[in-house]
Amino acid sequence: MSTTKPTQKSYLYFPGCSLRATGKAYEESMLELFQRLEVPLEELDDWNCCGATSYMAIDEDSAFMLSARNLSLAHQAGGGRDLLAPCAACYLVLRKTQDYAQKYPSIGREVADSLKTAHLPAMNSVKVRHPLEMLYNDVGVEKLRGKVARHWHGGHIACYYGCQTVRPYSEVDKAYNPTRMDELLRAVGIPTVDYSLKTKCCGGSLTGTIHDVGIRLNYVLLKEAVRKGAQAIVTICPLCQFNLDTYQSEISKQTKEHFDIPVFYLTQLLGWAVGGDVDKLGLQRGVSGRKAIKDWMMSHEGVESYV
Amino acid sequence: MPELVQISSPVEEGPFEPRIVAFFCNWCTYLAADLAGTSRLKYAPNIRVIRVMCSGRVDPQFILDALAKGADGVLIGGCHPGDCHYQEGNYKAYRRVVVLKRMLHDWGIEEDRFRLEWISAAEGDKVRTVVNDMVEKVRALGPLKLGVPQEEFAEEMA
Amino acid sequence: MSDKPKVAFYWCASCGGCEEAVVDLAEKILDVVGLIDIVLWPVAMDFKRKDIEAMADGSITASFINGAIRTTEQAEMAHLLRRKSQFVLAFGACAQLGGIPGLANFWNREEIFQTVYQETPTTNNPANTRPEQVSHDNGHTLTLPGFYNTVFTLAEVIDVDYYVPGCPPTPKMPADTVTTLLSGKLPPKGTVLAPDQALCEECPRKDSKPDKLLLKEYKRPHQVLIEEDKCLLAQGIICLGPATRAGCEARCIGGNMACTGCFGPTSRVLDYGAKAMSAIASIADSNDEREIEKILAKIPDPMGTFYRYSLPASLIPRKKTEVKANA
Amino acid sequence: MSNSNGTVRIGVYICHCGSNIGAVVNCPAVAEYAAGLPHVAVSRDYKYMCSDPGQELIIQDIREHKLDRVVVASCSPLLHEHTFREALAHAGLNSFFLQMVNIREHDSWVHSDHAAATAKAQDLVRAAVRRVVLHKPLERRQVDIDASVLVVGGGIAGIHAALTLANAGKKVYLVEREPSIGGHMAKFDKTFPTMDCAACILTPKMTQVRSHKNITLWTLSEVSQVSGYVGNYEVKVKRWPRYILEDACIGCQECIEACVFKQGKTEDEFNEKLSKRKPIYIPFPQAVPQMVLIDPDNCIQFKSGRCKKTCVEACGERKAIRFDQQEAIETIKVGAIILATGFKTFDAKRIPDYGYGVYPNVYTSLEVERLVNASGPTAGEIVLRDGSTPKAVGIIHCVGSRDERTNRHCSRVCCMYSLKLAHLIKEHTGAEVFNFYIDMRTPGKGFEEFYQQLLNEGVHMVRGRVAEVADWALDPSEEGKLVLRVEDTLAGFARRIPVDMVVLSVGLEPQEDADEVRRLFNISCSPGGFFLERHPKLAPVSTFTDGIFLAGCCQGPKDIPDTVAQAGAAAAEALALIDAGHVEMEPNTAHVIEEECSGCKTCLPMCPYSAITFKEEEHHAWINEVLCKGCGTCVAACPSGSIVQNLFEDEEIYEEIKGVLNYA
Repeated sequence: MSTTKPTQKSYLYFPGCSLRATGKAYEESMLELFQRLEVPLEELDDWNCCGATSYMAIDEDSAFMLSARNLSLAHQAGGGRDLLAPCAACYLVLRKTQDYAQKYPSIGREVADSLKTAHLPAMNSVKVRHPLEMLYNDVGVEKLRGKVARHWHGGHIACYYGCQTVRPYSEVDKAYNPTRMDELLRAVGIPTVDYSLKTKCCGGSLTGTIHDVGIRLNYVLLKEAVRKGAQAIVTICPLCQFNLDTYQSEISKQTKEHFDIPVFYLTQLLGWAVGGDVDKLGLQRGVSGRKAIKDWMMSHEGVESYV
Repeated sequence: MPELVQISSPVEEGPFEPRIVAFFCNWCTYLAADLAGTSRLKYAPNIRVIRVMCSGRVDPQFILDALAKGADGVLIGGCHPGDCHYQEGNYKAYRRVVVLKRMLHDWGIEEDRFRLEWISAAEGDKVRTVVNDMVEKVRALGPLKLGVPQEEFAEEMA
Repeated sequence: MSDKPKVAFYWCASCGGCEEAVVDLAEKILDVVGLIDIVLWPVAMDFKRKDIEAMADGSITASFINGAIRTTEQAEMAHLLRRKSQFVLAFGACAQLGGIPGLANFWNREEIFQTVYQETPTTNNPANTRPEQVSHDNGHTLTLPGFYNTVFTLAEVIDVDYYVPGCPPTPKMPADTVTTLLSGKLPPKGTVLAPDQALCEECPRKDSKPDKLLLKEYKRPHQVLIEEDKCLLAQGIICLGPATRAGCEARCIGGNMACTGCFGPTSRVLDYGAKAMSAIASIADSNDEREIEKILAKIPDPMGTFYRYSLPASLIPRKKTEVKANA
Repeated sequence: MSNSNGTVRIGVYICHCGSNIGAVVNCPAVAEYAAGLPHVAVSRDYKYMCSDPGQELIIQDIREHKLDRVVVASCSPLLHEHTFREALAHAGLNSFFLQMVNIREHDSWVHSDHAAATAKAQDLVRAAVRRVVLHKPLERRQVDIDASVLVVGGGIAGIHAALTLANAGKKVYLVEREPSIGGHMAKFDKTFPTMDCAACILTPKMTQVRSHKNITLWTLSEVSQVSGYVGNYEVKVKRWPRYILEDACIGCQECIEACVFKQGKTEDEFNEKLSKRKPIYIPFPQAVPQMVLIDPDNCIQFKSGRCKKTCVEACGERKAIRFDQQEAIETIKVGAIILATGFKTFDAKRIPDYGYGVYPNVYTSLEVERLVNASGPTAGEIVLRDGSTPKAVGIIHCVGSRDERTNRHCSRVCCMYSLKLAHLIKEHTGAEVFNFYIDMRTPGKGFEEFYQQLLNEGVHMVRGRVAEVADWALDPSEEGKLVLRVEDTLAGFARRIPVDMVVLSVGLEPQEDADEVRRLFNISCSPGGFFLERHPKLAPVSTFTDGIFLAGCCQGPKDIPDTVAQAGAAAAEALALIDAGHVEMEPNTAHVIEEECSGCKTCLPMCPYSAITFKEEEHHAWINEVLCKGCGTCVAACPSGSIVQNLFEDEEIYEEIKGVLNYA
């Protein structure tokens, strides 16, 4: 148990582009949460684009190089610290780069050479982590339970895991039926519903390219969440959060069904539960379910009702 | 006086074609090679298989002899650890190979020229990949040419 | 000169130990001399090359040549003696197998000169002077033997009739050899004049060897207090007796030293080092790949251990020149 | 007989194998090349060397041209070496003066470059020619055969094989690890396509096994060790305690009634955990032996030692219940072994998309077999876990078959048993039944007719692999249902089909412990893990280990008729073997040249069969050729080159090396 450890293990933090833009709330809430949990975090110095999705699709080699540079920097940063990548896309690309470099000698050689020419050390020693898995394994359910500072008055939550954190690498959670978010939330007294679409597609960047398809996919996710009795959705990926949150009004117009539910980041809910400063959880950035967020989390009673 | 290596195989004409001598055990790797055949898997024609009952039969002298007589590489195929038809023959083979590899290194013979692979009767495809991979690596290394002392002798003694 | 059979002794690349074997005949040498005339023996008698050249071809009954072939001069003498002799005997491990000098085949001429004439700490040779086969100094011409890139066994240079193994051969062997030659009852050409069985046959410790001997650890002599009458392999010491031809009366074993293989292989073995290694490595006591590697890593310098006397006679007589890095 | 003294006369024969070799390797060129090699007196190429005329050709040449060595370049020696050795023998030549060259599996079938393939053939032939010169005349050793047979596994395959052998008057040991024989077949209700009741045809055979005087039946038993060789296997069988005295129990089952547990608390394995049983129980009504057993993990007496033992009271005078029964080891000697260890069904949890173990109303086909079975947990009623009757049922084919992610192979029986289940479900419940298939495979007698019949019965056939089984609904019609999402590849669009019950037609896989079993019996596996037969066509029930035969699904998925046929074949092979009374051993054993051996003992620890002993008086090693299996490991280790292996002598291999390297 991490709690029995004399000194809390510290981590390197790789923000990536999203957590500085659309996913700002993710970063804010995570930093607040980790501060409450006394988890030391240091931002990776001089980090660059992770090389994710589109890049990987257009020019795989460069994507690997970009990703490799980050890993190498993390290695250089020393302390044998793990690299924490909250954005699902960053996490996957970093993880994939390590994996492919090992599986396919050709890629491994290219990556190694490019690092050499850049006078950078090898990368494979660094362990890439995702906050969900890190919270579950290193912090642990029990510690979180012990840290609870607020009562949840809000509604049931549908935990939506998306695709990139659980497939193809199932280190963050089980590939098809992940449950760790549910376990963590229930531990801090936030009820979750059994949500069978938890790993189905959120449309990813389709909402931007083939809009109708993207919208349709999000509609299915929202409809089923509501049907299962959820009054909010929680995510661990900036893109999932963005898709599910931003298009609710548009979907409502198209389908004549009314959707207006909050779409949280896991770190927002946990941060709130352990008594995090509500102004530092990025709650104000949510587009949908504003009223629910206010009632549940920002209203006087909600905030002040300490355990 | 040792005989001189003379090469006249048709495979030799044109660009360098590696010549790999392989010792396959009767029960696993030879069967795997047969399976590769019945599955019509295509692989490099540079390999010449000599059948032995067990990889444990392979005397290190065979390997040196093959290299000395003009092979550019030698491949031994045996059953996976625990699978030997004779219970332990493949381990005996492994014990010799471990030391032989150090010796070949001292002789200045590149490690890619000598390989021991565990290939079960079910792994026809592994025969293909291993042979192709080895042939390519040896091709990259070029001919082994161990005839040196004799040729040199011929010239120096003249 | 009498009409006693004529015998020549000559040394090539060797340490002189083989000469000792002859000298060790001690008073017996007189009996030998009683039977033969020695026409050449640089280490003990003052005959010159021209004396031999003056002799009729085939007029020498037997030439005992020890040492490996390292220089052109040695090769020339070998050819000369071959021409003049009925029998040529490769005398001792160096002539038969290349011997200790043969280990030089891990380097080529250039590397050797580099070390000897430049790199050794005691060398002071700013002008980078190297021995030259022909050099001129105010009108005078000096010639030196050529230095081969590779050490050869005698049989690689000339046709050899018989082999007398050993580093050195035991004192009784030259005497026995001479008697055999004179007896007229000649073994087939190419025979090694020693029993065609491995040393264990005549080893005094033979019976102390357990039936199923496997080793968890290979030890070096300085790591153990070696018991006087117990099989050395059984004590973990690498003893090459099982792979080495008998005939030495197990003298090293008698001195509580492991056999290092100077008598070379039996007639059935093509490559001494490979066979010896096979036997020694095969008794590593494990069926786990990692553990096997750990156990065998304890064998120091396999080449030096298994090819101490026989590299030039092995299937791969010298290091491969110019090595490519692995792709 | 002449030897390598130059008087050798070799005949070389290059086989075209129709076009199998001829189309790639230039056989005439190879034959012409061989003709020029030293010692070669005759060199020919021929369409089919293994055919009678082909062999006749060799025999004629041996007689006319006084050949004393023969080289045949054709297929793998593992296929036809025996054939050609016989040919030599016919011509009065020692059959070991033959050397085969594999230019089919190792050449024409794996290379497309004709020139290179031909060159390779020449190299290999040259090697064989050099080698065969040194061959020595050898004789096969004869060993007596123990006339009894061990059959491992008591499913329909094992049962049929055992009965066939026993009826032929052979002693048979039938070893089954379950408490009863019957295997998977005993779990089925009906059998396709004839729909006759499985129990009705199986039970009589099971009881015959029990009563047959030539069969020793050991249930709750497992083979733990196998040593020896063809004709003379020594087998150790571990027998777990049943805690019942077999001779005393009459199968009245009063003890079960009397058990302190009023009803069962333990999941019933035979009913696929769809019902509960007591700690003292009988696996199923028709079980053989008709006898109860106690499961110590759940019996109070074993757990606490403080049970009222009402079962013992009920048994009364018979005193059949023995809590102190111990595990026992039986050692038997047999001449042949038949492996009929069967299969296991695919674990549907491995495909999470189908929700097995997540949604209660997703069943495996085997579970449904039990549901429809009159003696099953619901007495033949097809009902959901909540007791209701399904109105719509979806049957998904190829679950764990023909799938890159799980098993590549087709399990052969799923199409047909899915149709059978469709028929039974419709019959029992009148539900709408949807079959989701990739391809319909009905290649057996009466199969296609059965398929047509089902179509007429109005079973829906949807061609497409189901993407997922889920509980999420898009419209009211889907509420509370399981929705199958599938691309209907005939209709050409994606469908959502709501049903009440999903049946996963799970494929057949090798047994969990197939790998240990294979090592135990020293045989090989095919890709995919089923046991490897000696030849897919010519020796489908033999293995590469002489005297060990295969029957049933342990060799690969097959239906009951095929299994029974194969079991009969295996029994016949075993009979043929042991009725010969003796077996001929390959002479490729090793021997020590006594006068050369120095007695260094290096070889002794090399032999896993302890065939090598040290003769103290003569001071040298000696190899017992009966125990020697001919691996040659000791030969490679012998430091003074004093051990020789027949057919694999050092010199012979050196010649082969020279040969393949085209060494002058």
